[in-house]
Amino acid sequence: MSEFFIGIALFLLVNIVAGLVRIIRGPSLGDRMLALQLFGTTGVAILLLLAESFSEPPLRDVALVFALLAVLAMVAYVKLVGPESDERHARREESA
Amino acid sequence: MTNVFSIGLGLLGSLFFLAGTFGLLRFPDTLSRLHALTKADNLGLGLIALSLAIYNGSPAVAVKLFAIWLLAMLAGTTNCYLLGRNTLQKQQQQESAS
Amino acid sequence: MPSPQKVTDQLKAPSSLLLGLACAGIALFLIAALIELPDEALGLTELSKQHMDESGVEHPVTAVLLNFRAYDTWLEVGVLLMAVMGMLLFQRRSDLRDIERMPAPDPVLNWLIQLLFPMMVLVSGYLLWMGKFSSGGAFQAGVVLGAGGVLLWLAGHPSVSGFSGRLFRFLLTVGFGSFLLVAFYNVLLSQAILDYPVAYAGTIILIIEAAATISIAVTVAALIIGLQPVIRDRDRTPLEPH
Amino acid sequence: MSLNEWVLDGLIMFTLVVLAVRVLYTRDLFKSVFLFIVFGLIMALAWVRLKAPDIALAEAAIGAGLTGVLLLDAARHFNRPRPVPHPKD
Repeated sequence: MSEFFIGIALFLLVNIVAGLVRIIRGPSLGDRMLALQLFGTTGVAILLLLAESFSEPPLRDVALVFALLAVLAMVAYVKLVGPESDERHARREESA
Repeated sequence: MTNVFSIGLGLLGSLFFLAGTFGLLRFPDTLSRLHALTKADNLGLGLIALSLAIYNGSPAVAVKLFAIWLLAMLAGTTNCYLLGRNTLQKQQQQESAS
Repeated sequence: MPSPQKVTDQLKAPSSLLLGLACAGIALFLIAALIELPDEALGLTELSKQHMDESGVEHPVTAVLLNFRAYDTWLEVGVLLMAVMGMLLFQRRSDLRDIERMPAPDPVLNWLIQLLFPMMVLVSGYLLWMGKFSSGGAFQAGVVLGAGGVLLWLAGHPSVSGFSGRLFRFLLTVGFGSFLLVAFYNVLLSQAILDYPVAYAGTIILIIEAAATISIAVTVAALIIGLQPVIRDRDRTPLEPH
Repeated sequence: MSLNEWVLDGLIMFTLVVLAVRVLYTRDLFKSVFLFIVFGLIMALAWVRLKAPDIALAEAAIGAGLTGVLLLDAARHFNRPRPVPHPKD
């Protein structure tokens, strides 16, 4: 049974590797961000599967931390890189 | 019997991940790709977590898996909202510029 | 000040050959060291396993990091403190109060941080507590808490830049300081610098770890938030009471 | 070790090397940053396979959360044209 879980984990890792094409091709930063979001969830699933098949409960904590911090990169992207940040930048230039 | 359940759920979950990757690679623009990913996020991870919880059998582990799934869903939904709005804003910017 | 272009031009000259040679030398040295390694590892694994019951914790990694080799961790906390001091010095400020504020959060982000930030604090505490039994500990807990702070700032919550300077500096130094206090106490009793009495080791480690967690969190968050431009005094809006 | 584990380890190693090379040789800074974040994710899996959950935990916290924010911010600063001095100054 643990072989089955490792097999699924392997399959999910193959999914990540295939999805890398989207990170490399883009075209926009939003697409790359999107791929990252999928990888994050897939990584959580892989960690949970490995935790069960190698019976290493600490890996669930690693998955928990991954799931907890998944928003951070996206919020940073939206706030620091996107149109919102351009507006902020323009305002700062004006007021200076 | 529990093994059959967890194998079935695990396979189904990985199918959703496959669908998500397919959508990510094949769909034409950002917003439709966004639409494909929410499935992998919510259902793929949920089914795999359920499969593992059934196989493991311990209630404490099940609660933890459920919490991780909830967190991932929370992150997934807000990420989708943020990215969708961001993409729309960008499109509007480009339209008003041209 | 030379422009970046000039610096790279200068590097292209013979100095890059020297650099390459130096790197090759170091690589050779490392390979030689690897080959020279004794076949039978004389590592300290056995030694630390033998003394596990004196450490006050049940996880070998935590025992090594915070008891057997505590001075190592102490100095690491010190390095983080130096990093943040360097950044503050470079930007000529002593706290984060005049940092640029993000626009106020929209409803969805507001909802998100209201749910997620308490969870981050909870998970941070959980990781800290788990360090005693399994993986986890001050560093991981601190980074999760620091990430929470960064999230609050990114979402435009006013609390992060609302810290008073004195509180900010206290939180930055409390981790290093707690190690220092234990060391000072031990020196007074003329014991080894970071030797904990076996009976209280677990408690002392937990207290030091909690202090280190807070310091690491504030340091990590300050290192990221502090990179933002300073609002000039004239267009600085007064802080709302919060 | 079973065949599955061998393939898993091999794929992790292969992906890590490919990602590392691409991070270094990509011209677009943002693309590099994204590849580096994925590198962090795979690296966490590698630590897991090396039986070092402590380091995997640290890698997850730093790689998934903080380096991403820091590098995105840095890449944005490099990509934005330098502010021209305002006539008033």
